[in-house]
Amino acid sequence: MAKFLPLAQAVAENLRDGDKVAFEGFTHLIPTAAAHEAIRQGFRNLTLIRMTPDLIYDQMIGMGMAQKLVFSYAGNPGVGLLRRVRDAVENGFPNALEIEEHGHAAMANAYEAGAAGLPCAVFRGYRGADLARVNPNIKPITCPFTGEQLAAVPAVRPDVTFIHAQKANRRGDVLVEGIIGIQKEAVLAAKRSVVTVEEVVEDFGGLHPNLTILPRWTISAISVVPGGSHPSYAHGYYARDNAAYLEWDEIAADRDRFSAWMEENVMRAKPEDFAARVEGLRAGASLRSVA
Amino acid sequence: MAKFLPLAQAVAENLRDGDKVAFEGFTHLIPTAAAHEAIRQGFRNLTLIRMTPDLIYDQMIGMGMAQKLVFSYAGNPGVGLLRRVRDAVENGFPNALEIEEHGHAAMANAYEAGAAGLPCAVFRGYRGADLARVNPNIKPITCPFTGEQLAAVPAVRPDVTFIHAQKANRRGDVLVEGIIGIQKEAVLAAKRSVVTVEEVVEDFGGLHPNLTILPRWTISAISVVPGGSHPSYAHGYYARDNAAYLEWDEIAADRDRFSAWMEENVMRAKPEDFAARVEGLRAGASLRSVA
Amino acid sequence: MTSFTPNEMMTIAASRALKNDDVCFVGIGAPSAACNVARLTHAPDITLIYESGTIGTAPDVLPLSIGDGELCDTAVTTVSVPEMFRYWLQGGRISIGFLGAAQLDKFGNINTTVIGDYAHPKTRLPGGGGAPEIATSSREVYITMAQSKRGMVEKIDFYTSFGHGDGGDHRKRLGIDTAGPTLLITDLAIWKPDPETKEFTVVSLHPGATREMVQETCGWTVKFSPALEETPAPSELELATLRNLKVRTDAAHKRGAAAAKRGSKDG
Amino acid sequence: MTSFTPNEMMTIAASRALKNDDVCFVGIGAPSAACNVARLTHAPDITLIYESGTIGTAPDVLPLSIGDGELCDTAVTTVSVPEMFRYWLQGGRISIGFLGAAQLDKFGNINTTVIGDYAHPKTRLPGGGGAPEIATSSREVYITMAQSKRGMVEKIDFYTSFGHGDGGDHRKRLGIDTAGPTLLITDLAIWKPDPETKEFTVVSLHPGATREMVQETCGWTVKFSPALEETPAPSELELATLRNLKVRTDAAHKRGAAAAKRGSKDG
Repeated sequence: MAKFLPLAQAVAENLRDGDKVAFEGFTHLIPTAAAHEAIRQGFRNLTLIRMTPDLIYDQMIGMGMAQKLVFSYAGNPGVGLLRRVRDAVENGFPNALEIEEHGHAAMANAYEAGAAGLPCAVFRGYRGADLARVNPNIKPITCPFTGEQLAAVPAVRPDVTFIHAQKANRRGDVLVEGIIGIQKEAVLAAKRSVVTVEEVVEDFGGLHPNLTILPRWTISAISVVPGGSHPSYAHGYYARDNAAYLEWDEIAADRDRFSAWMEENVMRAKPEDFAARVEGLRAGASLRSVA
Repeated sequence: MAKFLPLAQAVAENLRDGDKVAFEGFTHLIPTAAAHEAIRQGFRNLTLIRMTPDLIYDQMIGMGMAQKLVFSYAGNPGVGLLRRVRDAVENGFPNALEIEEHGHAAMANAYEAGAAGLPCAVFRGYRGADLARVNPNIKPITCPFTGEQLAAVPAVRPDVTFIHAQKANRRGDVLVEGIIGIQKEAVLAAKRSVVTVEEVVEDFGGLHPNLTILPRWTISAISVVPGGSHPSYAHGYYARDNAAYLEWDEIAADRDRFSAWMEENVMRAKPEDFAARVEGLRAGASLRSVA
Repeated sequence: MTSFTPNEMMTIAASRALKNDDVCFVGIGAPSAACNVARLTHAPDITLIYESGTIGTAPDVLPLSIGDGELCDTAVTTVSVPEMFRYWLQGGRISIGFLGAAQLDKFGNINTTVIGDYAHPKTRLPGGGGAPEIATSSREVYITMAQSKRGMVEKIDFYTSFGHGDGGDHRKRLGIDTAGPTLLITDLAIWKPDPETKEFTVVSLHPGATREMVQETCGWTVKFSPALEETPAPSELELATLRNLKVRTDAAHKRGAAAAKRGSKDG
Repeated sequence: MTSFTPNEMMTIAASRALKNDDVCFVGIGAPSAACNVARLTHAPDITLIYESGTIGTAPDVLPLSIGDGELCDTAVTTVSVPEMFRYWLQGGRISIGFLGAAQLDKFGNINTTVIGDYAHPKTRLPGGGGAPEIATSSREVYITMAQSKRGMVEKIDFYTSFGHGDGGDHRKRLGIDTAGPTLLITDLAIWKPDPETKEFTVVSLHPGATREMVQETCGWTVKFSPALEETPAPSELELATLRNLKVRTDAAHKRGAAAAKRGSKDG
């Protein structure tokens, strides 16, 4: 049952050293504030799960928090590579990183299977692809009716999932809209879940009945962190800070510059700092009206 | 690509004797007008697929159109049994009816697999249930990671699916809202699809981005039939005619009364008659505002 | 004390078994009435889910079907049917699956498929719908039905929904890790499974009901708990809540009918 | 005639391959520009799908990522990522999967995973994302990339996305029933697979490009069609459309940056 907590407490109560953890958000609604809080609290030996690791996992891996990465696209979307992830995979810096690599179809199906309480996902994939050769968690499975060989991957079942969403109501139900990505599945697949939101509203009474809503009893904790998705965006609240993604490419390219940036912008910062970071991006928020 | 056609033409162009056909709608938005048009055109040897056969399949089976019924709940919801279906199964009247019976979970997964282009659906089901004993289309399948035995059923792939929806826009995209049931999957799983709608609007420009919309290129034909779901209902347009469901129990109990009712209300009726049937139910339309 | 019918007692006794934090997959009919009485009395925050996809619904009148508009109007959210069965039921999020039964045996196995042989049935019933998986994926199953020798039988004709099978650890042997039927509420009594054999045992008689009445309307030899209790009679609040709900429901269903008739004539 | 760059020619040549009734799964970068030029010129009704779940999108500026807000703002509908991969891609509804490549071989096999050994890579690239299944579930695959000896190689280091494998009927032998790569558009030429061997063959040289230039920037021995054509130069409309799109895109991305900087200072 959702408890409203300050972010530091929500993270401390729900994340543990050694956890399998997913910080999800498919380009949109990336839970940056929650990731930064986890960095400040200095967790270790995490298995980081995410379709598109993106800046926040580049940061967590660069800070030495991860022992394993489960992913399907380790890029800075539209910009290029993730340089801290590369340094870990290519040079073992700051520590060796085990990887379990999939395609998006497999990861999406694996989250879906996790949400659906199944041990594995079955789909048509990896045909002719080398990932099936290097990842032992990709196995063939045969349709008992047609004999067609399909692919199976284990369900993703995180210990805890973090997401960012637009709104909670006072009861603790959470609304996600726009590019909804994989967040619903990531929360339902996890044992625990923490949601940062832009704001809390009285109720969802006037909203459309088919919106993506996570009932309060599927959520462990909610923290209000306006701007908590920056430099990603929140549909209806503020635009994506594309320049920050371009800039990250330079910051992460250099170990020292990375460390200095993290010290200044994460270690010495607070969840409350996110609001100011998106102030200038609010005018560019998506045009299409949402509920 | 969706063509706007009169219902008689849409049915004639898309349904054929011997087809596997689904008329879907989970209590809400049942495509009654399309079913009645199919009855008037006198198709034969159909395999009727539907989770909840309901009144329209009671009518089609009573009229001798079906050679097989694939289903998961053959009841008059909240009222009782389907008496024409019973007469066919128990007495072979008006003709013998082959049945393939599933549970809802299996049928929902089978439609989902059809929409997903898979040959079969895999889920945790039928444990200890006798249906697995009498239906050869239920087979075990083993998770290659945990060894757990799961159930597999073939994907449902209708030749043609009929649904009723609230709105189309002028381009032919279709909006379904409220209890959305299995309609999206039923359309995407089928080779062809016909949608009856309450109305055509200029565009969906102001609507929420995450609504259930079937793009025009997933649909074969659209027919405008206001009230076309009666005695089922259309969220935001008119309420369910519960009394008609209660009354059906008496009509269908007697072969002669059934025939007389069908002659008067279907064979001698037109799609345009549906509008009047819901006139008095419009005041009771669902309260919650939809787009 | 206000007088009440056995059916009212059944619904109210069933409603009392539900807790405020339950997530309940609601079958239509008696379960639906019980769940909504619970919501309108001691369990205002209970989450009621119907298989049409409506989650956290709070209808003002009882739905006739599992997909009435009222359910969607008042729901926290409404999802597709595949999602309902995959994420919410199979996903293990339901604490109580609440089922009715056409035929029931003493181990909580349910038949709603056929009377007689499956291939050549004497009576073809509607079938399982969501029940086979509600019975195995919900953490616990409650069953409610009015007693009769035709309904409560020594051997059911078809296992639509698996209860405790032949009793004992039969569920476990099939790899089913949920508790199965833990409560049966009839119009005469409250029953719970014996911890070992899993046979339903009467633990409480409703006011006015006797052991003989229970046995006479049951097709198997009934076991009674040594610590047999009497079910507390419905309170004024419970009874008023149930009766008001039924009055609102009847009025709503008739209003629809009348309106439709008017519509037809006008048309 | 207005002058144009090889990259502009590449994008415009790629855009011409798309038809008004195509349903196109769009990779980011060069494919995204080509698809949107097609939409803004000869194919106004083309359906563009990005893997973030946006279906039938019509962005006014090019997205930096596959999930920019602009894509959702202008889409016919936006679905979840599992639905995107299950119903829309795996469901067989995509006519053209449009991919870029880091490494490509002459049979249209693509590597975007690693340079060097998988376990100990020289360069760790982002990986496959949606591409492995785009390559096998789309009815056809178009590839676009700028030529270079590093990019177009005799043997790729890792089969991220399967093209024609070793050529011939290799796809069929693996049970893949889609056509695979049917078109390659570079900054110098248009290539199509040989009907038998499936080796990419140059069928058209862009204006100003020569056979030598094509061979010098390609790691395998290039085959040229006996009926080699010259790609028509970009029309004024095509060029203006592409350039305006780029201008709008650059302005939008910079505006966001400037606004964010202002915000930080104010904050």
